[in-house]
Amino acid sequence: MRLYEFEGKQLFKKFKIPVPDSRLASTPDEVFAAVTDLGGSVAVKSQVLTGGRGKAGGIKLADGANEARTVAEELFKLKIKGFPVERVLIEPKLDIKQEYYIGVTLDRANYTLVVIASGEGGVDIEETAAKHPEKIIKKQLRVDQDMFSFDAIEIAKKIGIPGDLLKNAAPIIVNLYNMFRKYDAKLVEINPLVLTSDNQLIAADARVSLDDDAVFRHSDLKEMGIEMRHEEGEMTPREQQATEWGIPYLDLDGNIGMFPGGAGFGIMGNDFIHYYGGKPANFMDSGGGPSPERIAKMLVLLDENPKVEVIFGARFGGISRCDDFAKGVIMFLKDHGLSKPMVMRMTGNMWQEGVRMFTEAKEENPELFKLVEAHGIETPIEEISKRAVELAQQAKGGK
Amino acid sequence: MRLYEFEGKQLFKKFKIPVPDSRLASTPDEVFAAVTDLGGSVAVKSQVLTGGRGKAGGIKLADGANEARTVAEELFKLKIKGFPVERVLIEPKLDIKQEYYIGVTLDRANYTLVVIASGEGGVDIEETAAKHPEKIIKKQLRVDQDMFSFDAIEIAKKIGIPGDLLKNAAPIIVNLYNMFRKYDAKLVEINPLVLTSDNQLIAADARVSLDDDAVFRHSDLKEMGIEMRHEEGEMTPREQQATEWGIPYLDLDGNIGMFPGGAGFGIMGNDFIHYYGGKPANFMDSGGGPSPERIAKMLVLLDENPKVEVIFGARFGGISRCDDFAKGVIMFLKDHGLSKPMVMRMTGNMWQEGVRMFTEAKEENPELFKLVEAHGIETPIEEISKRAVELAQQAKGGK
Amino acid sequence: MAILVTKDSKVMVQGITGGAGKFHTERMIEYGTNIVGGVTPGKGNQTVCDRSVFDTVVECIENTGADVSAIFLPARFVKEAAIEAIRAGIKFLVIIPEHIPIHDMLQVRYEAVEHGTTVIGGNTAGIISPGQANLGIMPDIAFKAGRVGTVSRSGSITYYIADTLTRSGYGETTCVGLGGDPVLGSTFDEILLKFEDDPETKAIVMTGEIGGIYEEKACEVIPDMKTPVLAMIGGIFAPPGKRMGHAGAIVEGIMGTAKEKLEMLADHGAHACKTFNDIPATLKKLGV
Amino acid sequence: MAILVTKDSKVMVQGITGGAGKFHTERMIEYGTNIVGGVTPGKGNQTVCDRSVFDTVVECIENTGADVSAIFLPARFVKEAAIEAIRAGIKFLVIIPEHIPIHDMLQVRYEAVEHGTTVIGGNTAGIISPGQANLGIMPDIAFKAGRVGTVSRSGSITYYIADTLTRSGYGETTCVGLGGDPVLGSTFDEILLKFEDDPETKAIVMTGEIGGIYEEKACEVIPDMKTPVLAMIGGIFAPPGKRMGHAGAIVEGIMGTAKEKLEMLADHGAHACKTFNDIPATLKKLGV
Repeated sequence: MRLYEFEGKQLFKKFKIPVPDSRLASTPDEVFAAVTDLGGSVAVKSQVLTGGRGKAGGIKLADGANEARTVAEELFKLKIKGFPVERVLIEPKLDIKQEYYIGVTLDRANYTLVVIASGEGGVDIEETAAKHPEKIIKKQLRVDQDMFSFDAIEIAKKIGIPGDLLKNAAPIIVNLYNMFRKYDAKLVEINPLVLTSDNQLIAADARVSLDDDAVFRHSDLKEMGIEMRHEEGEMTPREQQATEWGIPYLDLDGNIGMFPGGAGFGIMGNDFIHYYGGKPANFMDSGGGPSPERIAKMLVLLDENPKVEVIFGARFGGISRCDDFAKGVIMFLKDHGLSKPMVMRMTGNMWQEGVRMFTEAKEENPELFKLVEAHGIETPIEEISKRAVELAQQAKGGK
Repeated sequence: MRLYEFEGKQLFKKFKIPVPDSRLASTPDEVFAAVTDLGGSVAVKSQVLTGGRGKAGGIKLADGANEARTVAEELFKLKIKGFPVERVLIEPKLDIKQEYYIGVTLDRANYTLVVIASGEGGVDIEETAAKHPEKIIKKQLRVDQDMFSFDAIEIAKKIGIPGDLLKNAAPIIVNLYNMFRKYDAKLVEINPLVLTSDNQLIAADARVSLDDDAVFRHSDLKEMGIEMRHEEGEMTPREQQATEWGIPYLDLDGNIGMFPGGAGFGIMGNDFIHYYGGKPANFMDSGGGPSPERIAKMLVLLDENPKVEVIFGARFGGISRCDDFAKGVIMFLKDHGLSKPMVMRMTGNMWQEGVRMFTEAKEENPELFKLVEAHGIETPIEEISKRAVELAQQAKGGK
Repeated sequence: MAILVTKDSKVMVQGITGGAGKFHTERMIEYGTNIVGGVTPGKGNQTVCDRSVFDTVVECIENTGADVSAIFLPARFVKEAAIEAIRAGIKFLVIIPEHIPIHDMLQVRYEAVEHGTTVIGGNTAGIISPGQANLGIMPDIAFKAGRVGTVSRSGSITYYIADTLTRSGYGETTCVGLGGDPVLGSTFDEILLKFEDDPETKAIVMTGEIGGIYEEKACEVIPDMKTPVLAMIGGIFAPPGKRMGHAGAIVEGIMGTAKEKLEMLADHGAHACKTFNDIPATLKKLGV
Repeated sequence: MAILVTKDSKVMVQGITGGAGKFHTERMIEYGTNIVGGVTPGKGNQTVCDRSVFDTVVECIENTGADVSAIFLPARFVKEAAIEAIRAGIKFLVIIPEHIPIHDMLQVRYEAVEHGTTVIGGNTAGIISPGQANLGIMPDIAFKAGRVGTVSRSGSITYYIADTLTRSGYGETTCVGLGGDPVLGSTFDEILLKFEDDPETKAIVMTGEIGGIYEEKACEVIPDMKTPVLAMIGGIFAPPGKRMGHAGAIVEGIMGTAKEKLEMLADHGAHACKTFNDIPATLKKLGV
């Protein structure tokens, strides 16, 4: 769960990391009022859940309230990597002497947290890391390990923070680390940490990403007005619908509707279709043990997608039982009806039961199943994949 | 720093340890109002900073508001181990099925925390520990170690908490442990943890003692209305005066005023006086590096104590410099004057300087020093101790 | 032989009284897995599938001799349950649930390393040593005792691989589901080395996927292994995954791209496969 | 010889730029202590008493080779400073300030044990190896190189004991101030064993007091020691100290009573002394 800059800064404040005095605004008039209040030169910063905001023109400087209103009008029309600008953060323009980078993230391969710092903060930190790795300081710590002031002073010194400011820099680093641990973060970044011309250290930006799976234990976030959210950018209407239904779903630009079981084959099935010359229309993940209702909804997403010309179904019943799967498919066929060919395979947990249910339902109403080619364990998935590609090519040819 | 029961229960609440619904009252009328509010049978519990309150008659049961007012009138007249009852806590009478004991304290010799539990809660837990050590469960944990629910379940099971309540008992134990760590406690006790007849576990009493030296990092205590305090019981006026001046001081029943340097010799000097047949009138600790002002105040406490017939002074200058010591003594002699004999020894850090200052001051005004026998490094402290006892005997004889 | 779990393993189920716990305990027992008991705090003295339930892992071990555990509990209770099992002396632990907080899994990993416990999961379908024991939620239909080991991040891929191995006559020694969560109890290299030590495992199929960070660690051990490793990586045609900001890019570097993973594995001596059908073909070529 | 600190020890001062730090650094240097540098974060490149100040302990060690440190800092900063020194490789650490939070000292102790560092204090007057090094706030006047080691919880008692030993011609190898805080970096038994290993220490005087909990630990080692131990305990005539509730009584039991301590020590082979004068008398009897 990614936080907006202004939310990240709320947390910074809580952890005594200095941030500029700022105002949030969602209309040009609010911007005008905020700048009237703050006075002087300001930065007007788009609040969007993506990086590269600066390069995309999402940050504007302005002298006084009138100019700020004018630039805000432009910003509110902007979309940055698909994210519309709905709010801006207004801050006094900082008089920058030096920019540093401080971040904490996970090193999953080594099972540690890692504090990263550099004397060259700002937008090009990744480039610095690639070209001048010696300018990047890293410190690994276990998640159950405290960071101490002396650790932080060592880091601050290495990135060139002046001696008389080491004692101010240390708590910023320690507190950023503490904030990472306290809020189950995946990433916290101050980029840049600005040294102003009057020798103040101040966090000019805040990038914070929390572990969705741990948000349940941070109910105080909600009290701070920070709501649980998904990190998607702009979604298609179908992705929006899937999200509402709780189904991980992504539109792609092919014509084969992917109806897989499990995320693993969801990803690999995509490769298979490519290998046999086809193109998937989507990614989808059924999740563990999907209910018949969910199965039916997954099919609705595909059947109602005009780009989908063939549906490719694969179910290997593990925690997801094939009888539930079959029940869902039958529910869909009965309630909704299938408008395009579907080739599918069912095996694993309770697959015979699933096949039996299909057979019975088909006997009862053969019409419902006229577009369905259902296979069991006897047909390899490669054959099913090939068949889907074949059907897709026929569908294209038929047009 | 010891907390009152009602303060301890405030912390319990914060840590989700169930406590009875209660009211605090400081007059019989407030008690009447509280019981009118709570209704039914209540316990009226004296709030004093000492144990053994129950045995001393500090807890009374009452049916209804009128009876509660009557018992409260009695309680407010009570002194328990010297502590006047200024407030009472009123709680609904619990219907007790079983009483347990849960405590967390320090095991300083092993540098651990230790959780202590027993299936036999109530006032006689120490007796249980002495007579039936097998009924006491102990679990050692390092202060940097989390306690887990499974640790707590093991403890709860061993003290006989019924199976269906293990899941309720576990968080009480874990949270008590967390509270101990969070607030730098020296001791937290739930005694008893009551199992009521309707199968609720509830902390019927709270004993909490925090580390004075760590209170600085718990500013939220003050926000909760829990003020820093000293743990003394009823103090003599002189002890009260000393406390106000920040001087650790205790009245004893002898006639030799002890004016030592450092706590170590403060204690051992007391033994010396006893060995030579004398009796000290007090304990005193100068603290590290006392200022001349503090030295003077220490002497005021002794000189104005009519029981003191001789003052026994010993200063071994370490962090405390003998010149500061001499300065303080001279300040006292000049500003206040000495009304009884004083024998003293001065050695260690800057002792020559101290002796020089004495000599000069005496030359300037011999009258001031007429009751002072000042020795330097050449006279052993045993001789000084003997001389003090001798002077004390003379003083007695002279009466 | 097999790795990590055999017919002699004494398996307990943490969360045995829950819906999923009960359902899969029954399935596991049906398969022949030696389930000896279960743990649900506060439900000691109950019985599930004829097995005793205990309040703590320690009690379960004392009474049943359990040395392996499978956790079927909501994600938020996994950390405590895992650490309880590890500290009590369980030597192999399977964490079935998904969405376990990352910071929790880090701590589970520390405890596991400290106590010498092997952990797989979270978000794993489990592990199966065909004909001996089935721990987790895998369907038994695809599996047959044989001579190839598999390790995969995904349950469904495990089933497909096993199905392929079974149908082509190789069969499996053990199939390990590493798990799909972002931080896992074990890494590929660790499991590969366990197979390397198993004389009956003649080849290993490892399947990773885009976004994972443990595939690369396999490259540290494959060059020195005697047992051939076949590798498949899912997501060759998937758009690149999201990065965790600059810091993530700096720490994890180019990790995570499926194509690069597969190339890197091939460079380190693994035999790259594209579809399941490539597996028996490669095994045949290798003379397994 | 001496224990813990000698003329070859390279001593740094943490908090060297503070008032007490500066004052005592000067005194220690005057005594001949080999002070090689100091640490105050943010004040690197300053100089105090001709010694360089560094921002971190690591830097100080790298530049001066320091292996011993004395901390002169407010109590609330001690935990970090101590752990910094311990992790940086300091082998002997003296914590002068008093009133260090108990939970902090527990953590310092864990780190010290883990890294093999000996810590004395908090609330110690320090340590002196007469004629070689004086670390802390002790006056040098009472001390003279000789053949008896002392260890005490109290600074003032240390001075009196040393004064007695010096005047009676025995002199001291090293005088260790264990510290007066409730939780200490070292226990009596640990220091006794260091003296036991020092061939020049012919006898040891340990002085404890009422309310302490480390005196009893001495009984664990005295019976096996070759070096005679003389023991004094302060507070024989003091009213009993306060107990930490029931829990404290259960954990610490009868610990803490001066009379019982002295009896217990005598029972374990220590030679009990009442006043300072008893010390030379006892030493004479023992033929030291």
